[in-house]
Amino acid sequence: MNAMTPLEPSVSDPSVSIRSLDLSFGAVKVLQNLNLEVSRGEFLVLLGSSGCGKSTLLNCIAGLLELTGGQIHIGGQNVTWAEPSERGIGMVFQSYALYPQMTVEGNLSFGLKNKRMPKAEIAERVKRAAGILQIEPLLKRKPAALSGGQRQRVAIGRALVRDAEVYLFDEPLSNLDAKLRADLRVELKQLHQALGNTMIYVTHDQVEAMTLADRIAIMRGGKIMQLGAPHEIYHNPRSKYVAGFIGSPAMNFVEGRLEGGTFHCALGSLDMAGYAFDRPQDGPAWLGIRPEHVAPFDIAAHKPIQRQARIDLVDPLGSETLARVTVEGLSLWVKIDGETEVRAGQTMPVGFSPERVHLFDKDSEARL
Amino acid sequence: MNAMTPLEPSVSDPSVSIRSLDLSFGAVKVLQNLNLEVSRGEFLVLLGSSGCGKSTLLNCIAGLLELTGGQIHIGGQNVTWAEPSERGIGMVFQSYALYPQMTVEGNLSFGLKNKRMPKAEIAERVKRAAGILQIEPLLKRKPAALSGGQRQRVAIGRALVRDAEVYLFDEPLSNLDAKLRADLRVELKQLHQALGNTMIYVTHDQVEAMTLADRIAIMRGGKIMQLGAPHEIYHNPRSKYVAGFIGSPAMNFVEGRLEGGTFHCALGSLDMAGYAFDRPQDGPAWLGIRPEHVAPFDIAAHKPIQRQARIDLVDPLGSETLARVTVEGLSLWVKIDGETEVRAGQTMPVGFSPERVHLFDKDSEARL
Amino acid sequence: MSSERPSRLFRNMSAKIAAIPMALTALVVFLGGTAWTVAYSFTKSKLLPKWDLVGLDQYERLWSTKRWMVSIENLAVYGAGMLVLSFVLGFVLACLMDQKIRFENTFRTIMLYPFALSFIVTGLIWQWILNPDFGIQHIVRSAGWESFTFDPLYTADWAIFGVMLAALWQGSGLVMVLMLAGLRGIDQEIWKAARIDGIPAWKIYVMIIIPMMRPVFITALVLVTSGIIKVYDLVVAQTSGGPGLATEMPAKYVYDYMFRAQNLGQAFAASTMMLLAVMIVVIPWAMMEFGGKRRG
Amino acid sequence: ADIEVMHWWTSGGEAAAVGEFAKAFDATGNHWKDAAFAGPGEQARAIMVSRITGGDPMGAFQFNHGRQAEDLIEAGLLRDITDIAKAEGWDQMVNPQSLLAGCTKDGRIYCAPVNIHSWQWLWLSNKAFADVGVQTPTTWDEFVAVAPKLREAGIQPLAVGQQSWQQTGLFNVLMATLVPEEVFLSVYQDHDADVAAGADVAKVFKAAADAREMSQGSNLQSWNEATALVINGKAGGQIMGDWAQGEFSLAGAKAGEDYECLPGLGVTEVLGTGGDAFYFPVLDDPDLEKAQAELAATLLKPETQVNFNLRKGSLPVRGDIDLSAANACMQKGLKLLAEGKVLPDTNQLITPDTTSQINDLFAEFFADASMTPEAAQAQFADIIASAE
Amino acid sequence: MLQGPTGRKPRKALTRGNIMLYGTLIVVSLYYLLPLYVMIVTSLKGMPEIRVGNIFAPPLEITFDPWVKAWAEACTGLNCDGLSRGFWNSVRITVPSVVVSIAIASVNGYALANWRFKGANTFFTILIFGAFIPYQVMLYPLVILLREIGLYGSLTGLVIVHTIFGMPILTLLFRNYFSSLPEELFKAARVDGAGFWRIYFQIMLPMSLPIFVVAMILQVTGIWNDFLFGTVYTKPDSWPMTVQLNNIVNSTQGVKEYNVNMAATLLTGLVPLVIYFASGKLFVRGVAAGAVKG
Ligand SMILES: Nc1ncnc2c1ncn2[C@@H]1O[C@H](COP(=O)(O)OP(=O)(O)OP(=O)(O)O)[C@@H](O)[C@H]1O
Ligand SMILES: Nc1ncnc2c1ncn2[C@@H]1O[C@H](COP(=O)(O)OP(=O)(O)OP(=O)(O)O)[C@@H](O)[C@H]1O
Ligand SMILES: [Mg+2]
Ligand SMILES: [Mg+2]
Repeated sequence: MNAMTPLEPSVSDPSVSIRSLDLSFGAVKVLQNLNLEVSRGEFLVLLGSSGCGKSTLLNCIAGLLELTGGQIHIGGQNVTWAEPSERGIGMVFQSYALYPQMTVEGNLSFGLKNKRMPKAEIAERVKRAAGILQIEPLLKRKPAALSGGQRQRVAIGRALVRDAEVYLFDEPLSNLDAKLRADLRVELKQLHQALGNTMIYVTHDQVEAMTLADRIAIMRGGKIMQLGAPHEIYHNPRSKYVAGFIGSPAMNFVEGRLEGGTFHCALGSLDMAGYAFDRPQDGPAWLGIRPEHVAPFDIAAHKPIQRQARIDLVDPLGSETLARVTVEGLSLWVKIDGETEVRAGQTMPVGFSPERVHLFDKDSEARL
Repeated sequence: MNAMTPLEPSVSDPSVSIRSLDLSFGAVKVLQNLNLEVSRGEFLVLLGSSGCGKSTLLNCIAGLLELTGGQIHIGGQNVTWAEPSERGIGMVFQSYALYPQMTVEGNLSFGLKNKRMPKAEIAERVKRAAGILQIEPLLKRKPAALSGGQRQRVAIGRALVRDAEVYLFDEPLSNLDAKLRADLRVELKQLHQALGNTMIYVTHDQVEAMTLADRIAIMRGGKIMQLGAPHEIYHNPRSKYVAGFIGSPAMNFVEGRLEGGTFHCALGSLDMAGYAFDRPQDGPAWLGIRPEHVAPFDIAAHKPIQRQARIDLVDPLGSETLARVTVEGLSLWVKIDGETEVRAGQTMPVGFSPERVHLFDKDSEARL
Repeated sequence: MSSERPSRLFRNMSAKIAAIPMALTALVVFLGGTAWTVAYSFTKSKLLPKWDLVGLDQYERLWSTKRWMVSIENLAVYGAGMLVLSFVLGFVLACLMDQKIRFENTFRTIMLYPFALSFIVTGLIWQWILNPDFGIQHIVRSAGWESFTFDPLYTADWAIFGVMLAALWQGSGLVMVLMLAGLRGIDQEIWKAARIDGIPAWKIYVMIIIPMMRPVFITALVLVTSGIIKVYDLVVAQTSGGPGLATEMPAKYVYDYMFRAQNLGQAFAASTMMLLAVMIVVIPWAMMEFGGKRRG
Repeated sequence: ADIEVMHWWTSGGEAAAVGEFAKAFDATGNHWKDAAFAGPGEQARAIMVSRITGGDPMGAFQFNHGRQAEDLIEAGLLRDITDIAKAEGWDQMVNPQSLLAGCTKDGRIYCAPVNIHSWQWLWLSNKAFADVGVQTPTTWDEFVAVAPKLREAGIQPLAVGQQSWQQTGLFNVLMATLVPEEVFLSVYQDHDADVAAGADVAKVFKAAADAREMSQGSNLQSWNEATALVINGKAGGQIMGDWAQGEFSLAGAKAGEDYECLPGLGVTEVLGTGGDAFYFPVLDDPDLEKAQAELAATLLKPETQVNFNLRKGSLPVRGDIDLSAANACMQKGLKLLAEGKVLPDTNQLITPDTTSQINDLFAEFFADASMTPEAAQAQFADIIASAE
Repeated sequence: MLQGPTGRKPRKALTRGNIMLYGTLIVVSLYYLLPLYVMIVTSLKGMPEIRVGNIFAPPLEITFDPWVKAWAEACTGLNCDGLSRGFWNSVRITVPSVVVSIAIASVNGYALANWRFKGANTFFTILIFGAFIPYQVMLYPLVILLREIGLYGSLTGLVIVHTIFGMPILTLLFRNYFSSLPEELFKAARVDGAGFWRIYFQIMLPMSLPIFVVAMILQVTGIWNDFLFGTVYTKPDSWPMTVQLNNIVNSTQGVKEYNVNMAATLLTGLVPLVIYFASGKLFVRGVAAGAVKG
């Protein structure tokens, strides 16, 4: 086998470690030379655009797909060829995969019965999980008589009742309402803290990612683009792709040239003093600034860089308002707090400081 | 039959109107005496907790479930007993329900072929929908070879290609990443504006609800709790349930008594001067305040009501930070902007103004 | 780290153990039996298999026997007719049965019951019913339609269709039940989606349901075709291959030579030809159908 | 000892006949363990052969005596009962002796013949002929002559089931009765293709064409449906073996009153001596061997023969017994036997393989009116030429 | 306010669709029932009436003698106790043969559909090929095989034979059915720690009731009606009921009693009929409803 060094520095005491993983469906290469180490007790969130291979990765870890190449270790054991049941994992499937002929209760207890757990304990655990997931009244129903969100909760419950060393969650909260989702987020976090097991969690919800994750892995086209703590991903994206992917609404990008610490673009020549350069390199570049870092109205006055903006479009979200504005012919999104009244057509000053921007090389899209 | 007047005032030119709808699955009553009018070209979002009957309502409108009682009119026609295909609807199913043996292209074009649309036009439409949904490279695949989000997009595509008078969308974007979701949100909005057809849209994403909806209907246990424009729902919830349901993180509630314009609670006696009473009524009551309306640090200084708070927990979301704080023994969530550094254990002043609070009766939970 | 790939032999052990009966049957019985049959087709075995080689004599005789040639033609006509008719009838009935009808169980049992009856007697009944002197023709004529003629079993050109009528009567119930089982496995959500698309019911069946039921159709196809190729009892009971050679079938040729004519060598030569034909069609098809990807 | 005996006599009358064997055998202190399986030919034979090759043979089994068992004998699977036959004096009393010849291979005897069935009978319905106002014919030629009359009256002249063994049987009856015996023998015994292609046989084929003509419109399969037509007077006659007798008596018809039976078609009064015989597989248990011997002996004892054949409606294999209880038709047969007017059965002369080729030929000939007798005869000669 | 149709659509019995639907079913049922009618009518007539009569005419004089005779009096050789003789033998043969053949084939089908392993397809292809081999051709090779393993003549041997001949079609039946079930369920069960057998029994089997019914229909009918194997591979003591049926119906030279034949055939068919009717409840709809989304 090819003795590669993993891309990421080895974490201490890895619970799951994935080495040079390759996976293809026929001619479609889905995962390519993927390396990942997850340490014991870590909560890792996988983020990535639809179809980038997140579910496939979870399936590989669970042993449900045969690898094309590479190795998987769980708890120090090489489990590349082990049975799913020998890997000590619990999994929530994106498609739920509920046992249709069993009641909700049967679905929850099936895995436990397989382990010959005493009846009383099974009942206990099922009750607890059902309580957390608010599905007690549904225990005697079959999946066909459940709503989408209820099915999803049963799918989560099936994983929750187990003592797994590693939990794999594939978008477990996507069909739940915000309130329930917030509740479950808290429950999951607590559970994770109480049990101390490793979690690998796929989600599209950035709030979920930010609040739950110890580390976030951003995937793209079967590769991991960046792996780091949430604030690092958010504040220090290593590439334009990651910068654009994380944050909602997405980061505003302005094309220009970096020359000796000054960024020349449609907004004029901006002095980048204060920007923490990684490796300053002159040439064509992108400047990125998040909507929440574009200060509107009076706050703009405190910022080093200021311009006049015309508001084109207003999206009031309640707690905040999004506005699309035009500045010097460029279209930018600005986040304004929900209490300020804004109307399309209005003009306002906007400003930002170089500390808050992100610069990326035009070609490699790597952070400068 | 019982000649009821609808709960909501009739809208002019209703596209969909639902009258005293009842639906039960055996003994389980899912929808109860539900009335709803949606006007032509309106974008109505259905919001509600998991299992409250949203999908069931869509299924009733589509004619896929037999009503237990009531009537449904679409485009002025009583379609209570009409076939789904006669109702001029397009629908995206929560469970996708793709045709498994057809390629993506087949799935999209099947309905059109059936209407004997010219081949060229079918190709045109499929291409357009595939473009919007970013599934062009997948057109030749079968659903089994798609990721969860890709399947969901195909399901949307199948509705999009049709010219329906009414579109029914059941959580169409739940499995998509934030970026794609934002793109599709814009596309859907534009499409809706271009075509001018009626949309009934179920979602759990409040941003989606707020940005897309002309009106939002909040459902609970098979009934509509409140129906109104997004800002109205957000700023003027008619009941504690609605207030708690909308907004993320959820509104903070404080128990107390309202007496002559003063609210007595653990925080002390708060003067409600400035609060726009609906129908002031003394007695036990709830005071609600949204996390984003609890001003932290220096902004607190401008608010009529101010207290000292200890920070228990910090959830940095990137663009903003959520903090759980204890004020006078009460636990509250506060939203702080993402740039301010906060740590658990720290103390800070918090403040809010009576204009921003919501008062609800203790028993009826109705707005005061 | 131990990165040794464990021996593939022990992966999925239970599955492999569970498949042992199948492997043994396939190898020992079907492959072994076929090889044995082929080997003895080159002998002049009579009542007992005897290793008395005669080269290709049996084949020469086989291909110069009129009955064999006619049997093949008959099989082609019968096979094509049965395949089409039993699939159409079986599927249409299954669709009707799937309409949440009342008395489903009764209707199903009625359609299936012929399958339970021994052909020795039902062949006779069909003989009677199709008999022009006291069967349907007789009834219709005595009801006043004097020129009505319906005597398939006694007209060489039509006899095969008379056999088909009985075969369909006996076998279509099973095809129906098989298809019904397939229909019951289809997710109701698909129906909903199709109804929204405004597709007429027949088209839903043709365009969506039938493709989804492909596995069941394949099962039915093998079931029906193997039944066609092996057709014997029915012909014996109903027409004894007559009138003339009009309903002779290859399988009947094999059995007749095996047990009645006591010419095993000839019977084996005939069955070797049948197996060869089957092999040429079935093996490449099965390899393609089952050898490729996991799911269709 | 218990001897398992396998045979295909299953219907009511046949079973009663078997009972006589069993009774006689049980009286010797052994036990007849009955294993009946209907339908000679394909299945019964398959079972017997399987049992024998499976290494678990029965004690005795029934076959048509003739060439069907040749292979088993050659393979050494059947017991040589020559000494029993000698001891019992079969060579003296079996009549006709050709029956024993059918059991003999290379000078050794392997089976015990138990009855004689003959094919050469023409059954005629008195009612049918009365209806058209003619005398019931007494010969085949008369029958052929009145056939058109019958047809005019809407009566089927000759009823023939459309199964090849019935059609071939009919042809062989014509062959045995319409031309001299030597022709029959040189065709079937000597496999002389020239004779088969010759003028005498051509006459037989002509007659077969007449029969075909007379049977047109006989839309039947099984032989007893045809018999039923004769019984009801809906058909003039039928050529069928002596077993048809059973149908007549069951329907309460009386020979001479309701129907006539013409052995040898009234032309050449001769009977074929087909019939059944018992074979004994080689066993390695001396007790059983002894019982087998006793069984073989018992089967041909005079009173066993009488009782059995009376019930079976067939003729006994020995000439030295009294069968006065038999009915009119049977008496006719007995008389012929006694006179030695017998022919060997085709089963004794040609292999089943040849038989089945001839069956195929006649199936075609009878179904296809456009097939000329000449063409059929040419094919027939080919088959005879290749017969072993 | 509420004018026009409201609430549940009334189920009209006589819609055009229903008339078509039930009309077709009834017409088709006539086709299936006509021969049955003839059989029943014939079985209730006396022989003289059958010889003269019209096959469709109801009996002038109903007699149950043929039924009694078929069940209890008809002779096969020395034994004149009708079908009743072989009944228990048939049960003894059918029950284990059906159970074993379905059990083995369904497990095979499951192993093939879900636990793919190398070489499986080759075996399976040979097996499918085996479906086309005429039984009779295999008769002697199997006799030799059973003799060599010492099972010739025993009930076990017969069960093996039925299992072997049922295997191609049944395995195909199950394999194809299992592979049309959502694969995720299988995956989920593996994650839940269920092994080969548990997945089979607890997940696959409950979802496959309709196909088990089909398999049961096939096997019960086939084995109950079989007499070739039942006689070739066992001793007369354990011959099945169909041997009696065959003997009653199939005597070549003896007298044919059509009424008894019909009664015997109908009687023999009763057991499968009961199975057909009783299995109706297992034809459940939507076996995998709610299992997966996609
Ligand atoms: N076939 C059924 N039998 C009994 N109850 C059912 C059936 N189908 C749905 N229900 C119940 O009806 C209620 C409404 O279901 P529905 O699918 O409409 O919920 P929903 O609002 O779409 O929820 P979600 O957001 O989770 O999709 C649920 O509580 C569900 O359990
Ligand atoms: N059986 C298959 N054959 C071919 N391609 C497949 C197959 N299954 C998945 N794919 C492709 O592999 C890629 C990764 O799929 P995967 O399900 O891992 O995506 P994902 O990251 O989970 O996406 P989502 O967020 O939409 O669920 C997708 O582009 C998908 O189209
Ligand atoms: Mg996925
Ligand atoms: Mg729903």
